[in-house]
Amino acid sequence: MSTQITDATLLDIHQRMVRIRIFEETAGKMMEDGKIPGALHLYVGQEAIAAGVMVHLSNEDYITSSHRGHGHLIAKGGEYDRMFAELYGKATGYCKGKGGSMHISNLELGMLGANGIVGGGPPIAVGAAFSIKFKQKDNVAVCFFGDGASNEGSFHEAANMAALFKLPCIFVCENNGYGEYTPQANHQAIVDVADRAPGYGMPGVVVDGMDAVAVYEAAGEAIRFARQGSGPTLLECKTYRYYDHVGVRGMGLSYRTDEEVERWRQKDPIMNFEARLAEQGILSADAARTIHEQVEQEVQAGIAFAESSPMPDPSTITDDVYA
Amino acid sequence: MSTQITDATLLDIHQRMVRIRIFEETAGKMMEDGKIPGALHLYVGQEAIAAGVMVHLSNEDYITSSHRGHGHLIAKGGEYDRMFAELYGKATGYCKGKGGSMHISNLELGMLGANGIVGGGPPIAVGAAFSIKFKQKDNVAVCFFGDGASNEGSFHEAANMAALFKLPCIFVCENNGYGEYTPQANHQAIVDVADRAPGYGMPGVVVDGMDAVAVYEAAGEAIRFARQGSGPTLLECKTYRYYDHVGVRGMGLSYRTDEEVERWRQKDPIMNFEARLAEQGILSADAARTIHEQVEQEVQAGIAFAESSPMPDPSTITDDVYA
Amino acid sequence: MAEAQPQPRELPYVAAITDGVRAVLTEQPDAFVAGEDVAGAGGVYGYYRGLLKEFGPNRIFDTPISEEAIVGLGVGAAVTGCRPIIDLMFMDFMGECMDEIANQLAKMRYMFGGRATLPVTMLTMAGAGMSLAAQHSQSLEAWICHLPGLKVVMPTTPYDAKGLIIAAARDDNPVIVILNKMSLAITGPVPEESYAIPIGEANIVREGTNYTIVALGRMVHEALKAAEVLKDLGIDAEIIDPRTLQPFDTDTVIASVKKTHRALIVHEAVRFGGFGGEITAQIQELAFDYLDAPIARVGAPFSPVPFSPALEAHYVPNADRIVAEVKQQLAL
Amino acid sequence: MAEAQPQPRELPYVAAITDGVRAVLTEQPDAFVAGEDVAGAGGVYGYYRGLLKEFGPNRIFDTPISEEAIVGLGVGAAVTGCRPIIDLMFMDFMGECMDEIANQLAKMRYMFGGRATLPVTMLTMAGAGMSLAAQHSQSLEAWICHLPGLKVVMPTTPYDAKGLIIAAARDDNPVIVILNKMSLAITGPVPEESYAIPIGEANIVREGTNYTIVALGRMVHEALKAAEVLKDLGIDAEIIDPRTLQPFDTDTVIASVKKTHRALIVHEAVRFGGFGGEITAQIQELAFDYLDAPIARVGAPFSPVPFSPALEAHYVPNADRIVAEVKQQLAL
Ligand SMILES: Cc1ncc(C[n+]2csc(CCOP(=O)(O)OP(=O)(O)O)c2C)c(N)n1
Ligand SMILES: Cc1ncc(C[n+]2csc(CCOP(=O)(O)OP(=O)(O)O)c2C)c(N)n1
Ligand SMILES: [Mg+2]
Ligand SMILES: [Mg+2]
Repeated sequence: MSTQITDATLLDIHQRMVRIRIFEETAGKMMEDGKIPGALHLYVGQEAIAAGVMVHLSNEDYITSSHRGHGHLIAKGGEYDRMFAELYGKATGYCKGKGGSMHISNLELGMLGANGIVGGGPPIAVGAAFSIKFKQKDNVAVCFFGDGASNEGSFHEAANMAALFKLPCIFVCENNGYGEYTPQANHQAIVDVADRAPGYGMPGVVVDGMDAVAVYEAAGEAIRFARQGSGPTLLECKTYRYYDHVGVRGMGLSYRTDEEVERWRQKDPIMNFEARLAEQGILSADAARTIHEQVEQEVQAGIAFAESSPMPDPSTITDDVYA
Repeated sequence: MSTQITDATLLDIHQRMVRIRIFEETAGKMMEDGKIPGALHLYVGQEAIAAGVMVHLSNEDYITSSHRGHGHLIAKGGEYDRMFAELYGKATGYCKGKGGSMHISNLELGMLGANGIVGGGPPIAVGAAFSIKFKQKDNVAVCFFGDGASNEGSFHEAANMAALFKLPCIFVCENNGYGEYTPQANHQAIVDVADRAPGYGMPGVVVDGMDAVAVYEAAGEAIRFARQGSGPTLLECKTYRYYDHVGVRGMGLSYRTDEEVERWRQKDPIMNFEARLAEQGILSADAARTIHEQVEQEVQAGIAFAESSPMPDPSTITDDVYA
Repeated sequence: MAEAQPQPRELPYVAAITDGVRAVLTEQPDAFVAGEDVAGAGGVYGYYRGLLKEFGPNRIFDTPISEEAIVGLGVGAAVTGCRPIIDLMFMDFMGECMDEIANQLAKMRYMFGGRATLPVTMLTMAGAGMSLAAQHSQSLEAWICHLPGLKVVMPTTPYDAKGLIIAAARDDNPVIVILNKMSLAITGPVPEESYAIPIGEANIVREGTNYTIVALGRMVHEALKAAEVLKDLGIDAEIIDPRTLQPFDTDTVIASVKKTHRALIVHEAVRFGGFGGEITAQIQELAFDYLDAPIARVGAPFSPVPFSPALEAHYVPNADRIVAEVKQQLAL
Repeated sequence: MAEAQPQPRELPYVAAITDGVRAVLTEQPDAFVAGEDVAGAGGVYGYYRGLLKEFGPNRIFDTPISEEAIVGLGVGAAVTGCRPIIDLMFMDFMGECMDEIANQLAKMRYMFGGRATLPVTMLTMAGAGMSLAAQHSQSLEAWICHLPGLKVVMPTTPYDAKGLIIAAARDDNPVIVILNKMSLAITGPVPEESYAIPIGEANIVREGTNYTIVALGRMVHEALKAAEVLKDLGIDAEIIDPRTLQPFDTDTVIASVKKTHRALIVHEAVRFGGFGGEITAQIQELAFDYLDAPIARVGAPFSPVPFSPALEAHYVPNADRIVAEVKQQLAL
C-alpha cells in the first residue's frame, strides 16, 4: 500500500465501495421483487474501480459510464433516494423516470450518463475533455467501459482523437472478462486491452481492479498526466462481476464456472480492503460494521423515498424532448 | 533484392506498375478534358504496392479497395476498355456506368470494389476472408486502405474480428502521409500505423511502399502466414501520391511543399525499379520503352472503346437494384 | 392468404424463430449465423438456443461487439458465395452499422451494375413495452424502407416468423427481418416443415366491409382487439398485415380501401415521419375518389421511448388508441 | 416572410455558408467548428475558407476521419457548455455516426429528464447532380426527421443558408443543417449583418391561387421554373419552401392547400418512404375536404444514385418532372 495515500482517502474509498455494494445488492432484490422494471446491470465486484478513480475527481470533472452505471454515479456522489426513484421509474428520479438504469445521470455531479449503447461513452468523454481544454480548465474527463466495448469502433475513434488532441481524457477499461456471455478470449485475440494504447500514442497501464489502492494510484498518475496537458491514458483494470450480465444470478451460469466466481470472490475488493484497513489500525471491524449499517439505513431511506414517490404523469411524455 | 524472386515475377510486377501509371496519367488527362465526370482519385506514386501485393494473388483471392481504386483493379487484371468505359459512365463499363471511379469492381477477378466510404473496405474483406475459411479454401482476402482510413472505427472492428477468427485477411495500409489535405501528424499521434497491430494480436510490418520488391516480400510473407491459417497481418507501406487528393494537380498545393513532392518523386517506384532491372540485365531501357509504348497503345484502344460506347439508357435506371 | 399448414403445432413466436433459422441452416449449406451472443448463449432472447449443438461452431458463432464489422462480415461473405444470417440484437443498434447497411449492403449490387448478389438475411428485434428505455425499444423501419436495394419484412405471428425467415434466406437479396420483443411469447400454429411466406404479399388477417386498418407487426394484434370493440359500433374492420414493407403490397391495400372507403394505419414507430406516411400517401394517390374520410395514422408520440412503465404504457400504441382514433375520425 | 435586408449584397450560396459560420463564431465565444478538412483546407467545397485565419486553430480545427468520434465530440462538448458546429462532409456519411446522432445527440436531453442541453449545429451536404455516385449524392432527411430531439433545416437560397445556420447555432437544441452541393454556385442577396431565420417557419416563395407545390431545398428552384411553364397552362402555383423540416410548419402548408385545393410535394430524396409521405399524410388529414385531387409526389426513383451523367440526369427530379406530374394529375 502506498505511503502517499492518507487515511482519510482510504476511508473515503472504503465508504464509496460500501455504498455501491449495498445499493446494488438492494437494487437486485428490488428487481427480483418486481419493483424495478427493465434491465438491471449490477456493478457488484467492480467497486474498487469506481471508488479508486472517483476519489480523485470533483464535480467539475466529468465521467461517462456504460450500461453498468450505478456504481459510477454513486462513487461520483449520486444520492440514493433520487437514484432508486429513477430505477423505479418515478417522477422524482434523477431523470424524472425517463431514463432508468441505463441512462441514469446527474450533470451537476459531472456524471454524463450511463449509456445503453456499448461504446457510447468514449466519444462523449472526448467531447467533454475537449470542452475542458477549450475552456482552459484543468479538469479531466474519464470514460468507463468494458472489455467488450473495446471492440467497438467508437472506442477506437475516441482514443485516437483524444491522443491526437492531447485531451485530458482517461480511458478506464473495466475488464471483467466477459462481454455479456462471451468470454474475452472469444471476443478479442489479446489478453490486455491496454496493449491497444501504443497504437494511439498513449500510455497503457494494467492494474488489479480488485485492489482499490492500485486503482487509486494508477488513476492518480493518469489524471496528473492529463491535467498537466500530456494527454490521455488507457487504464485497464482487471476485475469481475459477481452476478450475471443482467440481473442477480451469480452461480450456476452456463458460460462460467462457479469455481471461477469463487476464485474472484476471494479477491473481493471490500472484504480485502477492510482486512487491510483493520490490520493497519485505520478501520476496526466494528467501525466497518457501523458504516455498513449506516449505509444500509440510507438505502432503506432511499427505497422509502422511491416507493412513496409518484409515477410521472402521462401528460409529460413529450416534455423534455426539446429545450 | 531478394534471391527468391524470379525474373518473370519482376517483369510481371514491372508490367503491372506501368499499366497502372499510364492508365492513371491518361485518366487524369481525360478528366481535365471533361470526358470523365465526377471525382477521380489517382493512384500515381503508389503503384509498387498494388503490383507487389497483387502478383501473389489469383482470381480466387479477393481484394477490397478504397476511393483510390483503379490501381488495385488494374493490378488484379482489370481491362482498360471496360475500365475507361466505366469512368466515362458508359453502358459497357464494368458496372454499366452505374458505379464510376469510386465503385469500380470486377467480381470475376476477385475485386470486390472500390469504395466511396473511407474504411468501407476492411469489414467487407473480413467477410470475404471468412467465406474462404468457411468454404475451406486456401485463398486470402486483402484490403487496401489509407492512413486516414486507419482512424475509422470500421478498420478497428474488422482488424479485431479478423485476428480473433484467424482469418486469411491481409490489411494493407497505404500510408501516403495524408488523409485528403490533412497530414498524418494531424490525424493520429503515431508514426507507424503498424503499431496498431499488436493491439489486435496480429503481426504489424512496415515496408517501403515505393519499393515493389520490399512490398512483394512482405506481402508474400503475410499471405503465406494467412494461407497456413495463422491469421491476418497489418502491412503498412510508406508511400506518396503524386497528385492532389482528387484530380491531377501535383505541385503548388497549399497543404504540402513542392520539395516534399520532389523528394518522393526521387523514390519513384517505376523509375527506380527499371534502373534496377536494367542494372541486373533483366530489362533493358529499350525493352522498358517498348512496354510503355505497348501499354500506351492499349490505353488508347481502351479510350477508343470507351468513347465509342453508348451511354446507358435512362430506362435502365431502376434495373440492377434487386436480384 | 391461407397457406397449407399440414401439421399445425402451437409454438411461441420465439420458438418459431428458432425453427425458421433451423430450417435455413438445414436446407442451405452456405448459410451461417453470426452475431453477438448467438451461439454460446443462444441469443439474448434465446431464439437461437440449441442451434450451436445441432449445427456446430462453423454454422453459428459469436462475434465481438462490433456491429459494423458484423454486417460487413455478412456483406463480404455474401458477395463471395455464402448466405449469411446476421443477427443485430436490437434494431436500435442500426446506428452503429448503418453505413454497412445503407451504403454497402443495399447498394453494392447496383453500384456494381448488377454484377453482385447479396443474399444476406438480417434478424433484428424492435419494439417497446419492456421498460428498456430510449436505446433498446425503437421501431426504425422507416429508415430501411427508404433504401433501395433492401427488402424488409415484419413477422407478426409465429407462423409468419418462421415463414418469413425462410423466405428471407431463400431470397437472393438482402432482407431485414424485424422481429418484435413483445411478441416473443405469443403462440400460434407453426408447421414442422420448411415453408416460405412469399415476400411482397400482404395478409388480410380479418376480412371486413367498411373500414380498413393497415397494421404493422405487433400492432396487428392490437388492431384485432380493436376490431372487436369497433364491431359493437357498427364498424366491420378489415385488417391488413403487410408482412412485407419493402416491396410493399400496394394492391391489396388499395383493393381493401376501395371496398371500405376508410383507412387507418397503425405502427409502433414514432408517428411523425414513420412508414405510415408512405402508406397514407399511396392510398390517397390510388384510391382518392373512394375515400370518405381522411386516412388516419396511429403511432408513437414525438419523443424517445420513456423508461418508466407509467409513461411507456401511454407511449406505445394499442387497441384503445386505435378505437379512439377511429371514433374521432367518424365523429362517433 | 419578408425579413429586413438592410445591406443586400449578392453572394453565392457557398459564401453565404461561410458568412453564417463567421457570424456564429463572432457572436458566440463558446462556438467552434470541428470536422474533416474544415480548417486547413477550408472544407472540401471551400465554405470554411478563411475562417482558420480569422479565428485561429482553437475555434476551427481538423479532425481525424472518425465520424462517430466527431459527432461524439459535439455531444460531449455541448453537454458541458460549448456550442459546437460539427461538419459532416457528405450526408451519406451519416451511416458512420448514426448512433451518435440518433441515440446520443437526439435523445440525451430526454433520457436525462430534460436536465441536459445540446446546442449542437451540424452542417452536412446532400444532393445529387455531380456524378458522385451512390455514396456521395444522397438526400437522407427522412432518417433524421423521424427522430424526436433533432431539428432539421434545409436552406434553399444564400439568404436562407446564412440565416438558418445562425438560427441553428442560436438554438439550444441539436439542429442539422442540410446543405445542397448543386446549390453552391447559386447567388442571391445576403445581408452583411447577422440575422436568424426563425426555425419552424415556412417561406412562401411564390404566391399562387390554384395549386400548391411544397418543394424541399434545391427543388424550390426547380419548382419556380416549373411554375413559369405551368402559368401558360392556367396554373398559378403557390410554392412553399418549408425551410425547416422539423418542426414542420404545417399551418402554412394547410392554409395554402385550403386556398388552392391541389398539392404536389417534391424532394430530391427517393420518393418511396421519403419525407413527402409525411407532408402528404398531414395535408390529407387536415385539408381533406378541400382537396380536388390526390396529392402528388415527385422524388427520385427507387434506386441508388447512378454514376453515369446519362442516368443521373434522369434520376434527379427537376422542373420537367414537376410539370409532367402536374399535367398528369390534372389530366392536361
Ligand atoms: C452497440 C451495442 N451493441 C450491443 C449491445 C448489447 N450489450 C449490452 S451490454 C453488452 C456487453 C458489454 O460488455 P462489456 O463492454 O465488457 O461490459 P460489461 O457488461 O462486461 O460491463 C452487450 C453486447 C449494446 N447495448 N449496444
Ligand atoms: C466515411 C467517409 N468519411 C470521409 C470521406 C471523405 N474522404 C474521401 S477520401 C478521404 C481521405 C482518405 O484518406 P486515406 O485513407 O489516407 O486515403 P488516401 O486518400 O490518402 O488514399 C476522405 C476524408 C469519405 N469518403 N468517407
Ligand atoms: Mg465486460
Ligand atoms: Mg492517405
